[in-house]
Amino acid sequence: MSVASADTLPRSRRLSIDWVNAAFRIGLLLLSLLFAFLIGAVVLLLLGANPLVAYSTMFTGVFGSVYGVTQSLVKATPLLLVGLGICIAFRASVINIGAEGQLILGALMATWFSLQFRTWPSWLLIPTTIILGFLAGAAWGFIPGILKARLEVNEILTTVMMNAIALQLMNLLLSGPLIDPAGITAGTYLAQSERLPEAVWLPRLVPQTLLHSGAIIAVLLAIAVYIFLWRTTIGYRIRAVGLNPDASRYAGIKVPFYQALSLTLAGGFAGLAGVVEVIGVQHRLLEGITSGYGFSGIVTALFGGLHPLGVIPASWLFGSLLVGADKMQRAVQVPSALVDMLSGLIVLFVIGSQWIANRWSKRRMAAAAGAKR
Amino acid sequence: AQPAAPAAGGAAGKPLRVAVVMPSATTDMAFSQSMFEALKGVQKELGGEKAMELKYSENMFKVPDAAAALRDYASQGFDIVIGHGSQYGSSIQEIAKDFPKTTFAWGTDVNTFGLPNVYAYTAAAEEGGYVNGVLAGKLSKAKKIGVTGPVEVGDAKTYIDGFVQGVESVDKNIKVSKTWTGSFSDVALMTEAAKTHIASGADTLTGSSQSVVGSIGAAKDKGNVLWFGTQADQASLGQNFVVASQVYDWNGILKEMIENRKKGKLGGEKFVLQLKNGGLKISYNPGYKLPDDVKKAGDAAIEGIKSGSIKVNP
Amino acid sequence: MPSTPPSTIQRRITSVEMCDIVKRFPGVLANDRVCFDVRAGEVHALLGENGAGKSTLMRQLYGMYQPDAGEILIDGQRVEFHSPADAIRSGIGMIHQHFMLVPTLTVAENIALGLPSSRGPVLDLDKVSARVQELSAAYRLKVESDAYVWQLSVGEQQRVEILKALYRGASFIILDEPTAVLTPQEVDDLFATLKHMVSEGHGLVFISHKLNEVMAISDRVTVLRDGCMAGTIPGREATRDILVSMMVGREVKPLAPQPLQAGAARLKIEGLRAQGDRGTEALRGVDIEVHAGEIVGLAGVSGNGQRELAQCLAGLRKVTTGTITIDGKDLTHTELKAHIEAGLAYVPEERMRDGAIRDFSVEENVFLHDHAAPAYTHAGIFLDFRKMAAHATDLVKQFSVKTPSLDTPIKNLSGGNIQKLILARELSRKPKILIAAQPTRGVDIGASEYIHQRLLEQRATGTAILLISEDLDEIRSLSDRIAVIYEGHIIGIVQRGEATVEEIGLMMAGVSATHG
Amino acid sequence: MSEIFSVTVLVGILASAIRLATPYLYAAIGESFAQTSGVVNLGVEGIMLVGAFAGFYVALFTGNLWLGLLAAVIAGILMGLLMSFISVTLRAEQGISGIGLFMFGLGLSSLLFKTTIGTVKTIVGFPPLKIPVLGDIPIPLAWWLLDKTTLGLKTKAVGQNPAAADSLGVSVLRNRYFNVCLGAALAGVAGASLSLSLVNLFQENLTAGMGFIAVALVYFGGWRPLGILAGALLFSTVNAIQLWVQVLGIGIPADIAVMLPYLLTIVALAVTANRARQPAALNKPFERGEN
Ligand SMILES: Nc1ncnc2c1ncn2[C@@H]1O[C@H](COP(=O)(O)OP(=O)(O)OP(=O)(O)O)[C@@H](O)[C@H]1O
Ligand SMILES: Nc1ncnc2c1ncn2[C@@H]1O[C@H](COP(=O)(O)OP(=O)(O)OP(=O)(O)O)[C@@H](O)[C@H]1O
Ligand SMILES: [Mg+2]
Ligand SMILES: [Mg+2]
Repeated sequence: MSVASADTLPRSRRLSIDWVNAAFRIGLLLLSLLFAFLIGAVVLLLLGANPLVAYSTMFTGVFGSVYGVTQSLVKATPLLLVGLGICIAFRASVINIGAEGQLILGALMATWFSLQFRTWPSWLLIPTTIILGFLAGAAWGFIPGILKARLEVNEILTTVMMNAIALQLMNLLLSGPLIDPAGITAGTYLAQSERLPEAVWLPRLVPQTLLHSGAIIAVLLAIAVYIFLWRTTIGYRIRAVGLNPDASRYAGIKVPFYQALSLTLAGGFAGLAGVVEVIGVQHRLLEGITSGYGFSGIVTALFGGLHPLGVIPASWLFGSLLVGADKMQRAVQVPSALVDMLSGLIVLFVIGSQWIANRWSKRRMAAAAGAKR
Repeated sequence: AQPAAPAAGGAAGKPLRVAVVMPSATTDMAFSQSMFEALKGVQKELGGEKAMELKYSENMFKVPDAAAALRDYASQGFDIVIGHGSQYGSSIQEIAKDFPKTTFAWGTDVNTFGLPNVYAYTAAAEEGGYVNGVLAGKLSKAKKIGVTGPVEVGDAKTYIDGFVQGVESVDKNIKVSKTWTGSFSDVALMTEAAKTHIASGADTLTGSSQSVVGSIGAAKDKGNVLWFGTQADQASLGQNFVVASQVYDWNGILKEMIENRKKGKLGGEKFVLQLKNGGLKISYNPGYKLPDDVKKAGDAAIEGIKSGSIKVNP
Repeated sequence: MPSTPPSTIQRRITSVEMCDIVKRFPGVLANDRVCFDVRAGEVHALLGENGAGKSTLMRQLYGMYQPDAGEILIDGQRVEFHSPADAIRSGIGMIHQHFMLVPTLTVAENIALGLPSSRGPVLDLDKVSARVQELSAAYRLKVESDAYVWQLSVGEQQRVEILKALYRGASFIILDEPTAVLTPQEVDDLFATLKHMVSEGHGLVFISHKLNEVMAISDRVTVLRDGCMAGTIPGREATRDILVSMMVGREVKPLAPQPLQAGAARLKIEGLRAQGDRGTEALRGVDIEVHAGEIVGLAGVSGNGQRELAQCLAGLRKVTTGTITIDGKDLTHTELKAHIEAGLAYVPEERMRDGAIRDFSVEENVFLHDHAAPAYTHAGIFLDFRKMAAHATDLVKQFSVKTPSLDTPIKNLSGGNIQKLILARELSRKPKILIAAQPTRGVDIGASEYIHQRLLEQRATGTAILLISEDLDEIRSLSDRIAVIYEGHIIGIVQRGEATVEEIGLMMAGVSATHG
Repeated sequence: MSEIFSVTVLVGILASAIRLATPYLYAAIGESFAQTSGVVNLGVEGIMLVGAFAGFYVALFTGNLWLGLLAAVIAGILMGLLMSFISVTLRAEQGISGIGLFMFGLGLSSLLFKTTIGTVKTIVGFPPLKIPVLGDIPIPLAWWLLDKTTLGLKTKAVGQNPAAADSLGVSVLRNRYFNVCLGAALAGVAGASLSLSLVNLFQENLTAGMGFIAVALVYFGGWRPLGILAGALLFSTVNAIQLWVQVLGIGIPADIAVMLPYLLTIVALAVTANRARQPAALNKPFERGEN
């Protein structure tokens, strides 16, 4: 270890990319994907489908058309939003399994509010709906947060339970107060709300696709979360609390407060995911609105290295994977369960490969240390 | 997207190409399975794969994925694209505008959005519910009937509402109690709900959704409890205690759509499965010996509904 | 010495040799062709500054790391240890710098951990306890085998560590800074035990930063410097100056504190009472005054309320009765924040747990308290990295903290440098009152001297310093007055130079002093 | 309202509660082993599904329930090996590995079900109370294993301070493999308790979220077998009560009744203030020299 010379302490916040390392990591990532796909190929063969056709349609399905690309962005948007919240929570060392429920709350609020104030103009209705949806999700995150802060109730337990409660709340509202009146008139009693007023619909970015401006909002928020976590005092405290609650306490940081805050913010972002699903994609509240994004968002956040900017490509990759897999299912007509299985394998192999990459780069650094002397 | 290569030409030229997108699995013993089997039946009738190409996407409970699938099938040049889920309405409405030459069908709902290439279909589940209710009212000795359902919406609600009306038409003193489990897939809780009804003295059960297989199992365990099914024929799950099932038969409307399309009518109509038009059928389980007078009451209810002399409110 | 106990050695080793050991870590060459050997019946001391590579070398002998090059010979036979299990099987034991105990388990359970049981898969803790009692009698290592480890003082935990190795029949025992946390009395006890072990034929490796201890017990001394060998000398030839120059490569002057110019009382503690973690009363009426420009040393055997007192002062523990006033302001029941604002700075005892965030960079650790101060933020919201970097660079320079960069995670620094940085941080906040708990524990001699120097300089600026330490030498050389704490109250206060080590030692054992 | 206090109802509630608790109990006890050794396995749901399918498939085709149960255990262990390989050997983040395992298990069990059985079929299963429930089951066994055996001691040490365990020659890796696999085997049994005893059939996504509740119950129980038992019984008793409330037509909206078990579990934990500390090394992969 060398003593840094007095006035030029090196600072590596300047971006310096280790290309060999990056190449190795990307190579390993591709290798683990390949491995998962190989297993998938075997299963496809067993099911009597042609893996080459399957995988080539998977690829062209995502990258071969405007629709495929936009569709993967549509899926990436809620994943990114949920993932951002997960980043904040995990940084404070709080585990939020409750994104599903928080997402539902955001969606419920967006639906109720925009129907209630359907006469408002877009410029007023859209921002208010988004903010209120965020707050509703945040409230759902606040409950486990405050229980943890005040009563030390474990957040995994509460967030899992709150998911179930949110689901029942949605059932309750969709079978009564929020049910589509047209469904009652027609005697179908479908579990969906009335169509939302067009004033609240997020503008579409590409005609004839579902891609909506929520995607842009999500990316901007990712940058905002990055700034929040690494450039602001509150972000600093959240990270400090997550890394060492004892030292944070000794430094006068109110640990429970920041844990609760991070859960609340995480809930808010999941709530936003619910909002954009409702006002960007569905234009109404439906059962199944969460599409499991609350769980896949956790995976996305971790793929993105729990870094807000990392979650941007991670969510896009994950979205593409889901779109491509569906496309493949349609092309070769295998049971959709294969898609779940394959995604699970990909998650397992990719996450498993990270340690190998870490160990490799450590070895490389150690070897470099030896060479220096 | 690249259009899939058309299937090898059949005798009658190009085959009819039909695609369906379903919210649950093709093996759910309920909603999705009923449509899938009907489609396969039609395919067989028309002359197999040479005459009709059939593609499906199942477990599409995520609506954006379903929308992607619907659009994909349409852009591949499928003739008829079916969105078999009421949650797909908005997607159909948007996509149908972009593919005016494709026939879209969706349900269960009654709204064609005023588009000339959209069919809507639904099932008057309350009608079969009423008939099942009449039969159950006659058969329940304990005068206690249990109903298990997922969430009080859609045809789970309308079926059960009809069922209650049917029971009441027989005897107002029969107690029908309902439990909702809050989940379409929680079989264990559904089983327990049925067991709770049985423990409270109910000797006759019915219910809706794919998780009622659990309730049927509970009835089977108990031995002397009767079951009434809906959506699909559930006799295979209980040879001697499943009395009757209301069966959704999509065959008729599917064929009508195909015929219409041949004649150049791409949509703009709504279909309702009813007892009257044969879309709903009451399938008596041959393995269960139904007393004649009860069967007569059931048939009378069917006739009454068909003729309009009995009104069932959804 | 007690009547000769049954030997615990299961497999006798006559010599252990490590030849040309090389060990690399990312960015560090921790051991560079180091040779080291120990024979049965000797104490071989290993010396070196923080980060010299002592622990790393010994961990390789214990199978925790594998050398990148070089070999290990036991009785002339080449061995390869893939895990501690292999080393244990060969008769090697190690007492780690950071105790390797499971706090939620009892002493007996900790000792039995990983050993086969006489009853197959079922535990036989009674047998273990019985054997532990035998051993603790034989080696005068008093512990209660049913106590949970979290209930033990550090001294007791240390004894459990030694018992663990003895119980396993270790023939060679590595002691990595065993005395860092012990009181003088406990050190004496430990040395008696060690001498007894040596007489039984154990070989011992002894690592310490305290040169007088090294000189007192070692047969041979090996010094490491920056991962390399600086040499091996016989114990009787070792003098303070020789060792220091081998370690540091320069002279280290003893301290000469300026006479006291104490001002008004800044910190006043009256009748302070507080509960400990285990629900018992830890403080039972503490009275101390610290004046501006004065260092008051708080001596005492660990576990007599020092930690609780420090926490009360820092506002981290609830006070039951009594008062704490800082500059006349009552801060008895206020929170930590008010204490910080009142000008109190705190160097906590557990520096890695309470004083720093391992994964934060050096720079980020500098701003644990002050990241929101107007001077380092834009509008109190956004961190101002330029100003932060300037300040951090300043501190690193001023306190000569050895670090590759400001962005290096602090966990990659040596203990002494971490401690310097924490002290730098606390002092840079221009405190009116500084509470320094064990500021040089585990810190090498060069850094210790540096830290002491800084504390004296701070005193000269008029800061009131409460120095909590179990190192009597440190207390005696720095303090203007020495307060001795025993069972939660101050048993006596003496002026500098008024009491001998023995007298203070007696007070620490609970015997009231006659001095006033 | 008074109906709910009748003997029939109380007996009914008790029987229901015990039945409903069974899968949670097995899964949560299993998870508590994994967690005690320091591994959070969020994939319990996936393991339960694979176990439920394997058990059902074998029982259906051999007609032997015990073979089915054995198959469920083996399937569980295989899933456990996969989880351990990823999260213990490869030291992957445990939360994400668990969710990956869940997706994999969900997909695998559905795929196998579709391609082998294809439609809902039923079997005659174990009578619900015969499957070892309260007497000869996991609670006393788990307690004995954790508190009375060398294995339990190692497990607790590995979960609290793996470096200490490692320094005494205990193989942290092996211990975690063992506990994750033991937990997974029990999750397999939990799945089989559904398909071979409680509902006697297999369907896609049969477990419907039970695995996640089971994980939550481990936190409720503070990693102690008796605490977990209390949690599982509380949850399932409230569930049984809410079913009775609906059956008896006591005017609470069904959706609210269904919420009750979840709500009361949270409230119970908040009120009883069970402050058990989680194993200190929970969710922290172990690497020698890193900790
Ligand atoms: N696991 C590790 N990974 C990376 N670097 C390490 C690791 N362990 C030790 N080091 C580095 O190796 C060098 C030697 O460390 P070691 O702990 O052996 O020093 P030491 O002589 O025991 O110091 P001290 O007196 O502070 O205990 C240091 O620079 C340290 O930062
Ligand atoms: N008390 C026990 N009860 C049941 N099985 C046990 C018990 N102790 C050990 N085993 C068996 O031993 C195997 C290894 O587990 P264990 O954690 O004891 O490792 P080990 O072989 O003793 O290694 P080490 O001592 O290095 O930890 C397990 O698979 C288990 O089947
Ligand atoms: Mg060391
Ligand atoms: Mg062993």
